[in-house]
Amino acid sequence: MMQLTEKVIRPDELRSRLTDPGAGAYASFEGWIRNQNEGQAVLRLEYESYEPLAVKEGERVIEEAAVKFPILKAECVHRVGMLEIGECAVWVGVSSPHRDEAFEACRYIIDQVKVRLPIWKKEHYVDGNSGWVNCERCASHGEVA
Amino acid sequence: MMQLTEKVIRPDELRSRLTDPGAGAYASFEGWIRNQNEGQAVLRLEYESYEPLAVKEGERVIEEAAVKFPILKAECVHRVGMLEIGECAVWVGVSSPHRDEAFEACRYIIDQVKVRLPIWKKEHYVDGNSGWVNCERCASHGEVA
Amino acid sequence: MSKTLTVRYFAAFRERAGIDEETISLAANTTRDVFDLLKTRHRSSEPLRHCKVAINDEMADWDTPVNDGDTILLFPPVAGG
Amino acid sequence: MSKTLTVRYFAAFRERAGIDEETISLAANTTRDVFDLLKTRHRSSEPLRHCKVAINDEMADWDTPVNDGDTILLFPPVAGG
Repeated sequence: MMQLTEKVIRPDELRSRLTDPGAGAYASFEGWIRNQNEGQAVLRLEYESYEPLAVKEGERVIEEAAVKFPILKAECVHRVGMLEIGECAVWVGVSSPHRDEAFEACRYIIDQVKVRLPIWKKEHYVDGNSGWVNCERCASHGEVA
Repeated sequence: MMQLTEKVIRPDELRSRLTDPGAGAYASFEGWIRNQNEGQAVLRLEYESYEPLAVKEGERVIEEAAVKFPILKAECVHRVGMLEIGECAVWVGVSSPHRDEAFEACRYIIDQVKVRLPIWKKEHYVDGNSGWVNCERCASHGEVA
Repeated sequence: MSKTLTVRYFAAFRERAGIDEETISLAANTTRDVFDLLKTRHRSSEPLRHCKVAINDEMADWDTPVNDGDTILLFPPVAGG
Repeated sequence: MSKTLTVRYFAAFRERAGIDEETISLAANTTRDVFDLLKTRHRSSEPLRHCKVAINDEMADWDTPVNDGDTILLFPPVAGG
């Protein structure tokens, strides 16, 4: 399930949704707000999304992961609104019988979520400026997949 | 830090040890007790370790991960004693600036912990039998690295 | 032939356009035409290949035809996580 | 030349030997010799390449020399996680 929220993400509560008697492995990933980006000191981050399509596209990503990898359960929650340094912006959790597929599916989901969901972030810098963050692949490869 | 414990593993408490204002990524892995292994219905698992060397070797694994990958913090806790289905047997957490190294270091640590630390598990089956679990690589490759 | 379209702007596009949405008449056959015409109108320099588009809440691509009455969502480069 | 060694058994090895540890006199130069001699003594069939060994709480390998008074830890195939 894909979810967007304005509230603090609680990984311990989310994790409990993924339990399954057949699960031998659980992999999770969290994106945290860090105090710098590309050499600039960051004060906080503001996330905006277009929720109907972000949820729809996120559900699609999770379904794709479940087809590609033999997992049991997978979920993703993305925070929106104003976030401070250290806060969790995104959480992905996957449970599966064995660890290979838990790691691979978790990685697949976060990679796709970052480049496909209509979510944007504006960095507010310590120097008072702010700016929308360019997409990950735009900067490095000049192209979005 | 590598730790062995007879108490229930609390991922939420452990996660909080890895926070860092420079951390943009957090990857974690948990091994859960599942209800079957190689076709046999499992009732519970019993873990035994030789703690002094399990801790020493675990610390070494974590240090290796920190040399190989540009991470910020990494920890591992392994449970010992009798565990029921669904319980967490091992937890690994890694924080780092970016996600590549968080995933890779987390994977490295769990892979090494499973094959290098003096820890053994005995499966208790639903049919009343029990048996020591062979090492992961013994079964698949006939050889321990 | 001119079509009446509702166009919604997000994030950097919204700030650049100074509006959340507008209903306009455009001589556009595809989403690409819409993007190009509005790029000029709002003096945006973002390359199309970094952006995404949706029609009536379904993700689309840049060759998708637009029809009279459609709502076009213009997404600047996304950056989740 | 015979050496007095304390040998500690773990997990499957402990169950097979029926004891936690024993102090014995063995004509052994390396950990491999210790393993081979005790394998016969305790009728174990576990191949050496699946097992691990430590001397005085330090991981060792199967060519490490053993000295009089050493404590040898014999580890059957490990399976953490």
